[in-house]
Amino acid sequence: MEGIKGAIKDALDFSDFPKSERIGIIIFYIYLLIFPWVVSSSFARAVMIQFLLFALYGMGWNTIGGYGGQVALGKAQYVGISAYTVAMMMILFNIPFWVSMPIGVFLAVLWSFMIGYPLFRLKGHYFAIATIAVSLVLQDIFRNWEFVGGERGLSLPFKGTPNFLYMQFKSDVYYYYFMLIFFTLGLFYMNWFRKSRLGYQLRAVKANEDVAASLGINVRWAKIKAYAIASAFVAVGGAFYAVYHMYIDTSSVMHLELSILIALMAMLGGAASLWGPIIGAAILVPLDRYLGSWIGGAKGLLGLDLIIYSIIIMLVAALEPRGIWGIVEKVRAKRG
Amino acid sequence: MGFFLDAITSGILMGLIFSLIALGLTIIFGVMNIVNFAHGEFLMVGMYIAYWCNVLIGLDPLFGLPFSIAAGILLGLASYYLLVRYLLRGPMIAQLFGTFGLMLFIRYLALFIWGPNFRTVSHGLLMGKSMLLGNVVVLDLSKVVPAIVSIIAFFIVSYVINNTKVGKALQATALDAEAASYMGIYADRMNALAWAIGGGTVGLAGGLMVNFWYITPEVGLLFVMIAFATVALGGFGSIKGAFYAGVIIGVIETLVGVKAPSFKFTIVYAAYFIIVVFRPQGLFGWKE
Amino acid sequence: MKILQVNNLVKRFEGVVANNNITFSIEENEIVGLIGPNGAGKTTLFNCIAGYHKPDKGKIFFNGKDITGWPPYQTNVEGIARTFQVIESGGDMSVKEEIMVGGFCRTSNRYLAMKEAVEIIEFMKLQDVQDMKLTELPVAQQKRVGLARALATKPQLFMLDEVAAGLTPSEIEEMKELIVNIQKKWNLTIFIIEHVMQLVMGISARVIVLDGGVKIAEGTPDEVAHNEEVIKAYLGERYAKVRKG
Amino acid sequence: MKIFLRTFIVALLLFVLATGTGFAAPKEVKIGVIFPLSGGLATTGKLLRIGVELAAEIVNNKTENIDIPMAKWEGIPGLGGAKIKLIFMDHRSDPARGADLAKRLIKDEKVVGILGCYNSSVTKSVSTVCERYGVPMINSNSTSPPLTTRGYKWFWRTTPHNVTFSHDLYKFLIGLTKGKSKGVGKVPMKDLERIAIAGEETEFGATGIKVLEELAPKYGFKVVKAIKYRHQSPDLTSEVQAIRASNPGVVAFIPYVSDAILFMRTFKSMKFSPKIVWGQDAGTVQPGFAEGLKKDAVGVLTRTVFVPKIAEVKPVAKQVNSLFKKRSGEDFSGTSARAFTGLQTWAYVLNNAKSTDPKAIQKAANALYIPGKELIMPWKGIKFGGEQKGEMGQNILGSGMIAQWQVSPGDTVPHLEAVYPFEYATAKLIYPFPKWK
Repeated sequence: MEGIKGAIKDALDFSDFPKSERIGIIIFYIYLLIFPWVVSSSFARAVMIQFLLFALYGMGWNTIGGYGGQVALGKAQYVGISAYTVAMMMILFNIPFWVSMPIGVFLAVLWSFMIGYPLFRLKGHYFAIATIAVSLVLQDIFRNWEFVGGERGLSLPFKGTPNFLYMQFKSDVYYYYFMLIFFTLGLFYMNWFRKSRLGYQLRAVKANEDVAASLGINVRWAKIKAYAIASAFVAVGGAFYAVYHMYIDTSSVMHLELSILIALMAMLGGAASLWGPIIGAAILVPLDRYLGSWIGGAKGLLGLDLIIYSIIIMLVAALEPRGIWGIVEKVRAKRG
Repeated sequence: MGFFLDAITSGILMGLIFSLIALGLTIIFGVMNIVNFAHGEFLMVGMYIAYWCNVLIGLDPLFGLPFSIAAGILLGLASYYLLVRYLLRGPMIAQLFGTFGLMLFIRYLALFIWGPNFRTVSHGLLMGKSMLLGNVVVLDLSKVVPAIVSIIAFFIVSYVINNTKVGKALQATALDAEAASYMGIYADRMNALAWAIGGGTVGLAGGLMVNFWYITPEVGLLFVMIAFATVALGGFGSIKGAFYAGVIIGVIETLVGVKAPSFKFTIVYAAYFIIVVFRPQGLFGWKE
Repeated sequence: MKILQVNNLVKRFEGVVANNNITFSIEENEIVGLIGPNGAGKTTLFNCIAGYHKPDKGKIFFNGKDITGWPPYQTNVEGIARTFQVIESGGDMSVKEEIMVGGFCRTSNRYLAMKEAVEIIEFMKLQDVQDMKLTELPVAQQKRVGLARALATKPQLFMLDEVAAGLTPSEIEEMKELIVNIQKKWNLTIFIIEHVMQLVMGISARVIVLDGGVKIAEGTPDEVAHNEEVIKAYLGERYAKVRKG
Repeated sequence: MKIFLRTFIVALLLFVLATGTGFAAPKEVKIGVIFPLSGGLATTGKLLRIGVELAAEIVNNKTENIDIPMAKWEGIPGLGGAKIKLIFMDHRSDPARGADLAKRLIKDEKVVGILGCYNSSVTKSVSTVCERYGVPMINSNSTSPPLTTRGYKWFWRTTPHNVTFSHDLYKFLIGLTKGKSKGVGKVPMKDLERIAIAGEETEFGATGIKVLEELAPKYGFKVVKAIKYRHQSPDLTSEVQAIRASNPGVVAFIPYVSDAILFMRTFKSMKFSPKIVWGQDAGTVQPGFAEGLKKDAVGVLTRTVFVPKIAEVKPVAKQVNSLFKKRSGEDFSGTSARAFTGLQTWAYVLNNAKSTDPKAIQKAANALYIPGKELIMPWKGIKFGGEQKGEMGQNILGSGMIAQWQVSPGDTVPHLEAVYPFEYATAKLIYPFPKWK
């Protein structure tokens, strides 16, 4: 019991951050809390829900990709597993969301252990490409598996709104606060995680695996655990996606592009830092949605928004590989 | 029986194209230990160049090949000097995302300039002609000639790499860039050379594919995955490996395609995973 | 009680026999040196004991338990810590955090790990650099951090791999004193690879000499110093004859 | 300064009075339109957009020599002459983006209703949003059968779906065996009885295969081979080999443009020519198919809903087609004609509803009847009901057509000639499918 109390104390304690950052996150958090009352436009709300979702994805990925330094580019498969679990359980057995979500997350974590074991024999580029290969295999299997609707995808049945058991509401505010709760839980968990034993061990593994092994760290097992945590985070997002959009297919929940985006949030924002994925999501999601609808949709400007998107990725990758948070720290180091 | 033979021959022919695509990727990886996500987009640009030569100047795709190669080389050099050189400073994740950004950039630039619709070269020397081999196997000329050109390209490239001074310098950089630089080999210039050869070969592959396939800005992604599987099977950095692995994957793809068409590429991805986990250095690779 | 017993250890790398039929043992709380010319197989022996290489033949016993072929993290948990010849750790962790990682080998409680780390930092006089990154430190201090974080795993057998390499004479004296203090404070068994004779001969109760993967001598420092085989290995055939003549 | 201010106010008052119904000035009625305007289907999106804009233009301003009542409406009479205002959104073939855009149209833009989405998967997620918010949605182009059997009360579909089209194919083949087709004698059943189907590995392809397989035995046909292939596959040789091995009389395939072209190329390179080659719209009906294959496309049959040649039989179609050609540079295709008809349906529904209240629109839609002569489509009319089990909101008077790519001497690019329903046939059927030279 003492361990849990210590963990919660750690999670809530942001004291090791400089004052300016703590104030910043508090202001940002208040803004998130009051956002639905301040802004009524549903498109802005949809963008904010998307931001919270991708921030959650990014925070999850940060465990294995940021702190652990393993470039996992296949996380979409875990989004898919939990989304399909929730959808199938609701369609076939009418099971409420609050029962099917934990099961979905559990199945995703189980699959991540099964895949993690062979995957973590690999390192570097081999590992990155292997994660892509595995996620594509799983996507092909789901795409041709009639039981889960194959390519036709799955439409979740209507239960009449508002309905808390099946998470079906007319107004977006409920979905917004659902995501905000999980965003908060994720943030506190990550604040504990980076100060936890596994957090330190992962950073040692990232630095040098042989040295890490000599300090009593089972390198492979540490990576598998982090990979499982990341899978749990994205699985929560997958379950939410299923009830929020009421329609899922392999190309919306398991696509390679989604895996890349999940990794991109943390990488652009600043991998291996608590704020990185949040900053990444705060920049990339609105950019994608607003830019997409203004420029992408306008006549004749096909895909201009994606060109701008790709230029940003290249600039950050080349100039400041530690992401935007890396730039902030560099500036602070110069000034400090 | 003929049916089976048919599948294998078309598998081999297609496989040789996969090998040519993988050749560029394995050279770049071999020398610089960087995986070029944008390799599929280099292929696409090669295809478009051959297409525009055909439409604007009326050049048959076969005569458009030099332009595709030149475009590939230029693209390779530009990518190296403008982007990849700066990526080398960062960690592996930055390199992966840097080339991923390059992939998106080239693809959506092509979409912006040439539009999304499907284009095909409507007429050409090889179009639709085929010859019967022992009245059992139908050999589609528009695939036979590209396969032969691919084999020739392999001989040329492996000759250059193994027997010329520049080639040996390239190999030295591949083994240990730092040591090579002590012996007066400019690692930077060798990297650029690797990207030039990489771009050139995949541009050639693009020019060849125009004979039997349609062109759209989004053609790249599928091929880069096949190229990854080919390079891994052959062994990262091994030219011989890329050649044989491409043929093997081509045959696997067509054979499986006959029985379970929708799992054609699933097998290729699964093969990559199994090979890399159980035999990381692939068939001939020495990069552990 | 023999803390470490190595029997006819053999390790080959594609034809090169790095360790050839090596047998020796180390008593508890003893300081034993391991010397030999470059390429004699010293580090390979270390790596076999610590678990980085699987021996082709032979057995390794630690506190009587057969640990042959155990992976590095298991040998560490069992009680064997080691330092590395080349400190390369591009991590983003501060010195205190690096040491805490060692502490986490024994506890999952962050505060306990931090308390122990602070203790070791004071002992190793690293207070003023504890918040700097490893890569920002001079070589001597990097070595001390390597020692500190290995110590934090509370080992019984402490294997040091050329801790004195690249140090100035005064730093070597400091290191020599530090090793002896560490050995006393945590009553460890020290097994040290070293080229700097001033250090290894000074503190070792016994010295084992390897050459070409074979154990050519074992004994107290001055026995070994006069052993003809050893001189031949180090200074070459001619010199050994002249000395005897 | 004051003088200036006073004159300004007077001018403002005059302006308001001058327009008479100042405050009751003809207001707008907003309709949200969600299509794939960029990405892979951008060319299709462009044609859909022009079709819808043309229909709105005809309703909004008096257009001469178009004998459709709505051409003279100048806005929606039932809503006091309100003009139709279209708000286009690009879903880029992504269901999630479609759903978000639908919410934006409903909540922010306050549209009266939605028209869209072409891709069946996006139509599903968008119609779910409309159902949840109780906003009427009309679908003009998605042909996946389950869209109208989900019991959605706020969803109507004007286009016939794959079940109807599959019936057409089999009725056409039976017609062939009875010698009903222009220019072809009685064809023995054994030539046509063996059918091979190849469908794209997507929603569109999978449902297409399933429906064809279920209906085959009812008409006495046997499906000898049914395969799903990967969309945008670099090489279809193994698929064609599998089809050829089952030596079918009829080959039916359900592709988008790129794979349709690749299929025909592979047929040619393998010298494989079955008696009948039939494509389920989408890929085989687009002009890109004929431009890509030139003479190799001759003889391919394609399911469609509109053929420019209909103009010879339906004057209304000719009139509207000339306007469409002026705007887009192309004749109407099945895709753009149905988009036009979708917006036309919206105009009629709003006019009958006499209010923008969703309930009124729902009632008007369920009771809607548009006679065939007021449509550019060769349908008996538009009336919503159900044919399949538990179906609602489906236009039961719609019917498909079958057209064949033929090339008139002197042309290089083939054009479409109607061959089914037999009474609408505009040319002799080329049968069997020409052998490869």
